[in-house]
Amino acid sequence: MIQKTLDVSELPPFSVSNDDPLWWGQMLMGVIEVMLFAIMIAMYFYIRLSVDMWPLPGDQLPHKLLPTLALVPLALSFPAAWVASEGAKQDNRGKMLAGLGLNLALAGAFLAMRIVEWHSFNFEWKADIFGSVTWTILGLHTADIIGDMGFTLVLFVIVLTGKYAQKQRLGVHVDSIVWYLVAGAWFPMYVVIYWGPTLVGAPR
Amino acid sequence: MTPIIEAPGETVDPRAGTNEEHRKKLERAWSRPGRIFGFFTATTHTAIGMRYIITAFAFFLAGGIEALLMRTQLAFSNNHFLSADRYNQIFTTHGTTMMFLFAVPMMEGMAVYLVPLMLGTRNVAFPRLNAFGYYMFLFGGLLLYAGVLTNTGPDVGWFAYPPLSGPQYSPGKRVDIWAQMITFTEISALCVATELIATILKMRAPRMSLNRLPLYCWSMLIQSFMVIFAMPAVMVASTIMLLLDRTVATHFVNPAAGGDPLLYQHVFWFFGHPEVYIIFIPALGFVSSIVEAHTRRGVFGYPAMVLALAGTAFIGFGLWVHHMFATGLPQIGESFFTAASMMIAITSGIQIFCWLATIWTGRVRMHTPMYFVLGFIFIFVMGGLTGVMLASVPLDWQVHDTFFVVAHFHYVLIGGAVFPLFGAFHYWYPKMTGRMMNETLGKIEFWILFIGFNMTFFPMHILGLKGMTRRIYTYPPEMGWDNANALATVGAYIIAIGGILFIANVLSSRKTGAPAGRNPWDAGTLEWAADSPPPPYNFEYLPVAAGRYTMWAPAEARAVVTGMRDDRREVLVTSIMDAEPQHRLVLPGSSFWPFLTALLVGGGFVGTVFGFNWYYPTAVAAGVGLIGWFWPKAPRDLRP
Amino acid sequence: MSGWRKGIPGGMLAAGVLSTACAGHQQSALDSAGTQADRIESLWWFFLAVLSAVFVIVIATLLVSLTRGHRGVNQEPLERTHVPSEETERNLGRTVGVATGVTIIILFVLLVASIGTGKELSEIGGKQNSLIVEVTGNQWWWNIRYLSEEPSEILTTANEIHIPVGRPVMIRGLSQDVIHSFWVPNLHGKRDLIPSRVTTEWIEADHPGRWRGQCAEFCGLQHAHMALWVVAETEPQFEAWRHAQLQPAAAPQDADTQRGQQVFLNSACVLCHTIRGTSAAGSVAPDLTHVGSRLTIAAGTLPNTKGNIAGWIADPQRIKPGNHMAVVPVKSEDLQPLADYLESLK
Amino acid sequence: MNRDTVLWGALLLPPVIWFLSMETNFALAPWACAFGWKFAMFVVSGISFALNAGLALAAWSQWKSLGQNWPGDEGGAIPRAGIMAILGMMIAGMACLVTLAQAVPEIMMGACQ
Repeated sequence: MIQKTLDVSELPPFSVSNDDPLWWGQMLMGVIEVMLFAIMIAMYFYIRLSVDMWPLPGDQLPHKLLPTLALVPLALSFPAAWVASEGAKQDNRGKMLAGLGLNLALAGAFLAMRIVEWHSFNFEWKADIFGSVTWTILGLHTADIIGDMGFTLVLFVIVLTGKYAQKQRLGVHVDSIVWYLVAGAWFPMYVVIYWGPTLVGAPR
Repeated sequence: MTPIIEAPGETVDPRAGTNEEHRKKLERAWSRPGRIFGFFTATTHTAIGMRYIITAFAFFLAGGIEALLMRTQLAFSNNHFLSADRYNQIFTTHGTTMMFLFAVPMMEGMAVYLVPLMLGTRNVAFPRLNAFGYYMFLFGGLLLYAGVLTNTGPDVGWFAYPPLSGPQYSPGKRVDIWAQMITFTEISALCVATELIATILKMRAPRMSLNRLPLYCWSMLIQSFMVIFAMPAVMVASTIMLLLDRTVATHFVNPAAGGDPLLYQHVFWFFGHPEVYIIFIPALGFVSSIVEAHTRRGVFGYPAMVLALAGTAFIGFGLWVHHMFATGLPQIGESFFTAASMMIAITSGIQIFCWLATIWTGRVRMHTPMYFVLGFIFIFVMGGLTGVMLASVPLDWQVHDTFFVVAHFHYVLIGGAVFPLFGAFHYWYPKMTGRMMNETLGKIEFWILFIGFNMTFFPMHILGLKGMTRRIYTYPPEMGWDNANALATVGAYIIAIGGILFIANVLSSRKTGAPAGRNPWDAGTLEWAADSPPPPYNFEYLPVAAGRYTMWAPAEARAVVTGMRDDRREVLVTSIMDAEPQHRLVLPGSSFWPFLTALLVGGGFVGTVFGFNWYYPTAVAAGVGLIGWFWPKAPRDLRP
Repeated sequence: MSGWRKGIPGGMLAAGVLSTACAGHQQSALDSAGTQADRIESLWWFFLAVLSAVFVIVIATLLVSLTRGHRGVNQEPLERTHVPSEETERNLGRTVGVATGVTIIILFVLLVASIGTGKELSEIGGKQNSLIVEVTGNQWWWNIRYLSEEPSEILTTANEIHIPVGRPVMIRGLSQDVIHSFWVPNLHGKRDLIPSRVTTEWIEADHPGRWRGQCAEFCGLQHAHMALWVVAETEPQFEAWRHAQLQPAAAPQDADTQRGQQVFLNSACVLCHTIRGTSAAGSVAPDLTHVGSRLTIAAGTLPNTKGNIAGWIADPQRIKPGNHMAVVPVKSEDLQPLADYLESLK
Repeated sequence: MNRDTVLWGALLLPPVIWFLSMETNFALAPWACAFGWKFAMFVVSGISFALNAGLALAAWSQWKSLGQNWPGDEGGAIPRAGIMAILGMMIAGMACLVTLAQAVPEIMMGACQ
């Protein structure tokens, strides 16, 4: 029996673009993270509404200066990630290296500022629910930042050593998607953690 | 859009092995190394899917044995067969096993096996992630049973309400093991959900536009999205709230420091209710597949069926408070959930009506899978109707946490998921093994299971109304519960006989069953275009969809894809909506890294049961594993 | 105390009463004995009638559909696929549409009925002359307090609630440890008792009787043995009971019970239990001031007989393994006087 | 807006809108009691209903422009868009129906029950 055929031999192998299933996979991983943070934020407000004083007596509000300054490198890392992903699409090694390197440096600066800031906190996670929920949100997000920095670093090394092909370029492209989501998720959480108590902190 | 190249140049005959050279090359590209070591490198979806199915079935048997132990204990009043402590461990393990180690992984395993075949592709989108997910599930299950066998089984119920499950009232490692087991299985579920969505959206056969997607694939697409939205909640509930409270003394559920036990219930049930639909929606896909093959027609009302699946999924996220009607929340707030819980019956109703319409106008063939579908309709409708009762706040106040609820959820879960699953086993067994299952034995199995099931669980409705609360290890003789309980226990043993017959059928048909050929049921979807059992590459030539039921389309309307390379693992990526070919994608080959990474991460997670600091080496180990996993290695990956 | 016990060995009678009261209806949602449970029961029968009709219709349709165009296993189909005519499909569409519409209407009717009942239930109670009973869940027994504005009228007992017929009673639910659930199905649905929260529920018995209730939320090892009794009496009987319960414990009348009291007061019992009128003032276990008047001991586990009390004290862990009552070493010759003494605390 | 955007919108937005409105109303329950004021709940439900009805209408107009057929499994973008439009209509309609059902307690019950 002879059948009609659809010849695909002319189609490109790999596509460094949003058409690749990997892009969807990373998007969905990002959705999982975002969902996790959304639940944490919902929890934060649920807890806030179930107590009379916020923060609970004995806790001081975290300082706002350093975390606000830390938003600057974080915001600048978006264009860096974008440069890397454009470089990946155009197969431009220089752009990829610049984007990935810059992204790493800015994320590192953000992380350093956050760790410095932690030393100024006067509430422990063991103290009460305010400490628990605040520290957990910060801890989860920091773990995400470190995780994605590790991913970026590995790609940086791969590109630097030249051991890359389409597949790794695709990796660079989707790495920026993850970074947009991980870094972008911080902005609402920043508002909740640092401004939330001021905005909704008055005793009921 | 990439242009489609349609050239009648090459002629192929996908039916017979005319192109021996082509098949040999494909075989070489898609096979894993054969040694013991090679066993752990498998990444083809049929291999991983089969491992999921077998492992989940083993846990199903373990859960079934636990059920028999419980029924034996409850057979009559003041029984001393099990101690209170043992009983509490067993019912918790039973619930946990059935939900996390049987139902969800089984549905995932079936999907991992079937979805790529139904889509006409060669593997899932992320084969190594798939293997990793399987090993995480396996290790999670082993962790739980390691606990059970060392008398460290969880004993706080499968939803582990704090403060009972908190550090103060459950010292020891029992609850930690439970909570970490959840972490394992949720990671596994998320892996499968991610890869299934990517596969269904991007790797369908050319021209399989959304209106041609088999209903089973729709159900898995929708179920996977539910997993993505629901599983993070259980991560927050078990891994964050419960485990952190237990290991590093946070106060999420400690009322003394501002925490709130009800918050745990909200978060847990925000996962827990959708979980029921995560189990149930794939089963609806099984039923649709079986019904269309056994009525010789497409399911009536395709758009309505898709709507019903999607509606079930989204309304499913608005029901969780109906597990909390007795906690004293504002009644007006609770009533929103009554309304949503009742509305979800509409979507179930639409499906039942559409199947009835299909059977009404089809040419029904009464094979074993169809028996299970009919049994499903009978049992599930009853379970659905008791669900409507439970949606009512006042009725729920009476029957909540009683055997009425136990009866209800076994009607919807066994009736709604296990009966279709057994139907699916009988239906796809020829595809998976190349041989038919024994029909006579199959029908005997069905009747034994059906009678045993109703005998076990119907009396529980009455027991619940007569005041028997759930999770009690014994009851006094004056309560008048003895007869119904004895009946239920006998029923449970009858179910066990049905299960044994099923296993016997599976094992004996493996050798003695009639050879099945490619399409023994003359069904319409693409998995029947592959050999039985499918070779590691599934299809010699990828099929092109010629409608919703390509196998029913006239031969002249059908086509196959040519021009795919056969010397490496290539699959075709198509567009989301209309499945126009976009590019060829090279999938990774066999790899030991998923197993190794799972071993490292899993070992770390087991460590965290003993202390929070284990998370740090776990993170490092995971990093090492992932770097090894993603590090570019094979030179053929580098070539364009 | 109540006349029905006089002259008959208490244990036998208690056992007898329990077994006759327990014809399988003393803890049933379908044998309502109060306003609230009655409303819920009516709603239940309404739901059952409507939904049973739906079930019968669906299954009948299924069975009829199987008789149409049915081919046996061995009959090969005449055609591989079967495409019904467009007219058939249109008719099917109409039928499925109508069935869905009817489903929606039925569900809205049930929804309105359910919410109507819920609304009525929340409007019963809160009337004048009501009684407030505070129920505190403990692993695995119930502490009962009758609240009053008058401190001297506040009454503490355990595992047994007496209520006057026809008077609304507010159950104020608290928990000492984990989540429990208060459920006396003949009177009302259940209400969780949650640490650091207060939940409330109104009950009202419409005839005298005794009903059993049980903890409905899994609360640990001995969840199965956490029951309580609700005794509904006429107003004078209730007042008599309440008055008697407010009194301090009766002084022992004979040498045997006096010895029992000494054993009690000189043992570790006093660390956990209170007997008002004596030096025993522990607060982590049931108040025993009038323990002899109760129907059962150990939260509904055993009928209240001398033998059972003695057996319970001798080895509580055998009867209710894992419960929080410590084994207090009592010499075997002291056991009988101790049980006699506790039994005498009417 | 191009057709596919509208079609995806009608498919994906109704569940989101409904979910947010339900959450808002659930969170409003204690406040409605404290202020003795159910009006806010009606507003939320009304907005949800209107938005979902609007999406149903948008999907319907797409369907109309596609020829108002009940498409089967024909190949090509038009029948596929037709099915998506029908699904959008039905999902938005379903969201309307659930919103309506959830308005029943708002109408029948007092704010503090």
